[in-house]
Amino acid sequence: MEKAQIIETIAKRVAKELNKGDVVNLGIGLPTFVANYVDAEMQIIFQSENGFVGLGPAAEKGEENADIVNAGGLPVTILPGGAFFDSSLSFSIIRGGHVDKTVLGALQVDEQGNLANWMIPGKMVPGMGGAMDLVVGAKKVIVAMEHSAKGKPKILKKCTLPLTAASEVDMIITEMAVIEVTADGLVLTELGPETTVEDVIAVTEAELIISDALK
Amino acid sequence: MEKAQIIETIAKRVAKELNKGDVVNLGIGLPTFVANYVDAEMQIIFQSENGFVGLGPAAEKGEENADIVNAGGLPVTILPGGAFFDSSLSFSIIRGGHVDKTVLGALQVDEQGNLANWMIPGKMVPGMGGAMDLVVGAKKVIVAMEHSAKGKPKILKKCTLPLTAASEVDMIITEMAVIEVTADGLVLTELGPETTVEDVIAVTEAELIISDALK
Amino acid sequence: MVEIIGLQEAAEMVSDGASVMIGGFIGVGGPNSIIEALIENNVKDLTIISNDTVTPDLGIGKLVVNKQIKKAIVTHIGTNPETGRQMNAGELEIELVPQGTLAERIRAGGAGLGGVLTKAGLKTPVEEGKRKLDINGQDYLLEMPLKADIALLKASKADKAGNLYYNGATRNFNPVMATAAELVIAEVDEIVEIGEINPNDVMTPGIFVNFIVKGGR
Amino acid sequence: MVEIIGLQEAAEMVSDGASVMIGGFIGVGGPNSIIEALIENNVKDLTIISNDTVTPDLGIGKLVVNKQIKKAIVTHIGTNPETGRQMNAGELEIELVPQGTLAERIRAGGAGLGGVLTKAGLKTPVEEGKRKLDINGQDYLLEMPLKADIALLKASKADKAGNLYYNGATRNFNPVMATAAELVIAEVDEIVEIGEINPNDVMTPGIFVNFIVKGGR
Repeated sequence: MEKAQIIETIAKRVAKELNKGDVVNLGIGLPTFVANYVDAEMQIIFQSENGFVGLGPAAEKGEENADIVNAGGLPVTILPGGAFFDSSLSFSIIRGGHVDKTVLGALQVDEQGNLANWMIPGKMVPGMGGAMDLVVGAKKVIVAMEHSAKGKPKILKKCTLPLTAASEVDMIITEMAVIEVTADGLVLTELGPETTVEDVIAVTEAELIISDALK
Repeated sequence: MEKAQIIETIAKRVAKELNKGDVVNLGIGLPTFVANYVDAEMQIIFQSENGFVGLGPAAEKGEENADIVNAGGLPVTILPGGAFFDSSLSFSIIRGGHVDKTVLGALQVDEQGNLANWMIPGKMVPGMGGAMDLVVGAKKVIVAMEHSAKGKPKILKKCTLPLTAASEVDMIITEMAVIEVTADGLVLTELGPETTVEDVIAVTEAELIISDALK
Repeated sequence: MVEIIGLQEAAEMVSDGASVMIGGFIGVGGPNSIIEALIENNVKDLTIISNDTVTPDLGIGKLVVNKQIKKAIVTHIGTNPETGRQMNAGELEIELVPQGTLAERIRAGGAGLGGVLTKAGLKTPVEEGKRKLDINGQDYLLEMPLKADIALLKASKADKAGNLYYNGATRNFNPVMATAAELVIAEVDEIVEIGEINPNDVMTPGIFVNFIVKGGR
Repeated sequence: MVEIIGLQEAAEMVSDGASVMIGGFIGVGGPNSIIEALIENNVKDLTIISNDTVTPDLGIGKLVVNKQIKKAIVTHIGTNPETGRQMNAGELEIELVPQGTLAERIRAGGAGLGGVLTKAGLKTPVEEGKRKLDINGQDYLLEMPLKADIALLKASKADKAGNLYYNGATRNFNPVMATAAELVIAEVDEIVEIGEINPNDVMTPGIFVNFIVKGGR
């Protein structure tokens, strides 16, 4: 798959997980694209952890407002009915369980639903930003990422990188698979377009339980 | 002294303790009268713990705004430059040390600066309201009260009623005396009008150290 | 997704035995019209979390007089003699909480914090039965988060997205309570179109609010 | 009592070695004009508390490039590669804090609370060296309050009583920082007369603010 097609496949599938009226926080990068596949009737409310709900599309060229940016610092818009607030209320919303779904990228996820997505020691230490609060606080945590890093598994038996949070991931959505994190382990519930179970297993280190209802 | 004169004597003396620009919280009852003896040049900012700074005089008859009341529920005014906020910020201001002086009444105060002003077990239990936060949080705690309860001392060796807070009172101002709470004990620094040291001692259970600079 | 409902509909969402946060400060900024409907319904055994029990003739005060409350977690009951009488007679359980502690406990409940560390109440009856922590040589009381089944708020204005705006001193406990209950109902003086409250000036974002009710002033 | 001062005057209040809270989120809502003056002054060894270190060409990012910072307590440094380089070279100490925890630690510092009890950071490197509390069977990290010598804020509007109003997403860490420093200086786009900001709409009450400075947008 082309990069653009991978993103589209993942983002479209994540969008199906959102329910009418959900409050949703989308991480920077790939998760941002999810908003493109959510129609207005769904009344999804996107939260931007730098301080508002009602996050709308990127601002049109020439229409940027320097005071309205997303958590990546990019000029965006606020939709009618939205509201601005400070960081303290923003994270009361996040930590307090008022975000229904958070969608984040990952470097590694494992069989226990552990997530590593904020540093590679000695190499890259961007910092956790709001990720640790989001993963701990949101009602449902969806990891949205490419299934492997150029063939190297990212879905592992056990994360080797420093964790973002332990046992908080509920679902993993990649271009190849939809995987649910359960008490019994990782359950493969859905295959991506033109993908076989064998294809998935080949690039997954973690043990996968194949769902009876595999789609 | 007449009741009105007692109030005036105490309130006027408390007013002298306030410095230009102070943020001050006045308790319900006698302390409220302190505001009458503070002139505008002092730029004192009164805080009302139900949610604003810039507390002004009582509302004129017919000019009451049902939404603007003091912590006693009475219609008041807000001065230009004031600001409303919620209870959480109100008590961040109080607990966080952003109130320079709090002036409260007392049932009992003692040699350690302990204060009891919120309940008489089995008799009267109004509750502490904001008093415990105020006494713990304000930079300076001034007790303003009648010196005795019909001759019965209120300034004791040790409070017998349940405390509002321990060792937080800095100063006691009555119609008979100004007393500072120090590490050595209570220091009598000033006498009220037509009052002698003997008069004060007669209605004070606590040991009093007479200041060399007694006025 | 916010719905506009009637006073009776709102009152019916409060069941016998429910825990209910109620905004207001001696009734100012309190959902007094919804409370009238609660009195008509005569729901019983409520646990009330609020600043005070108002006066016998208004809001929560009337719930006390009508004996609908089993327990009240409040900072002050001095304005309602009936509360004191029921407490002394063992008919009503009262938990007295310092006002700043009450605000923080509710906020902690809404913000997913494990508790509140405060000096308010140290060496007073408030500390009885509570854990104390020594933090860098200073004692703090550990106070527990508060949550409730329902929060009944009062706002001056709501837009149709449920965003709330409070005038003057009516704000008090309403914004923190909005964050700490399973179900949030706001009684409002005025319902306006989306856009009529500037997104900068929203005091309680609509995501916290489930229902709005037009109340009488 | 608030005073209006100039940018240079503001910058001179920041001494070598000071701890400085700086509002803003990747520079948006940051006191970027005051920071320009700090760069001219070339004060050294600052401890910065902020959300991030912006980009190398703006605000805090320029302080990093100019090597004026000894330590930074932040949530994210990914937008400024120079921060990472100095950290790896041992030239700059970085304490990484989850964003919600940073907001609460600052708030706790300003609100007189003994600490913050949060689940964010449990079983991650964030918990190293910290006290953990079991509260009703759940683990929480105890995170310490933060205070600073100076807070440098950015607001959209100030009135002459120091009341601040923030537009859009510029609010971020500014209101909590206003409560947690010995000295608070706000850079603002616009200074208006008292009365031009409705007392309902004030976001940071003037009692928290010592100085206001008219900054460039």
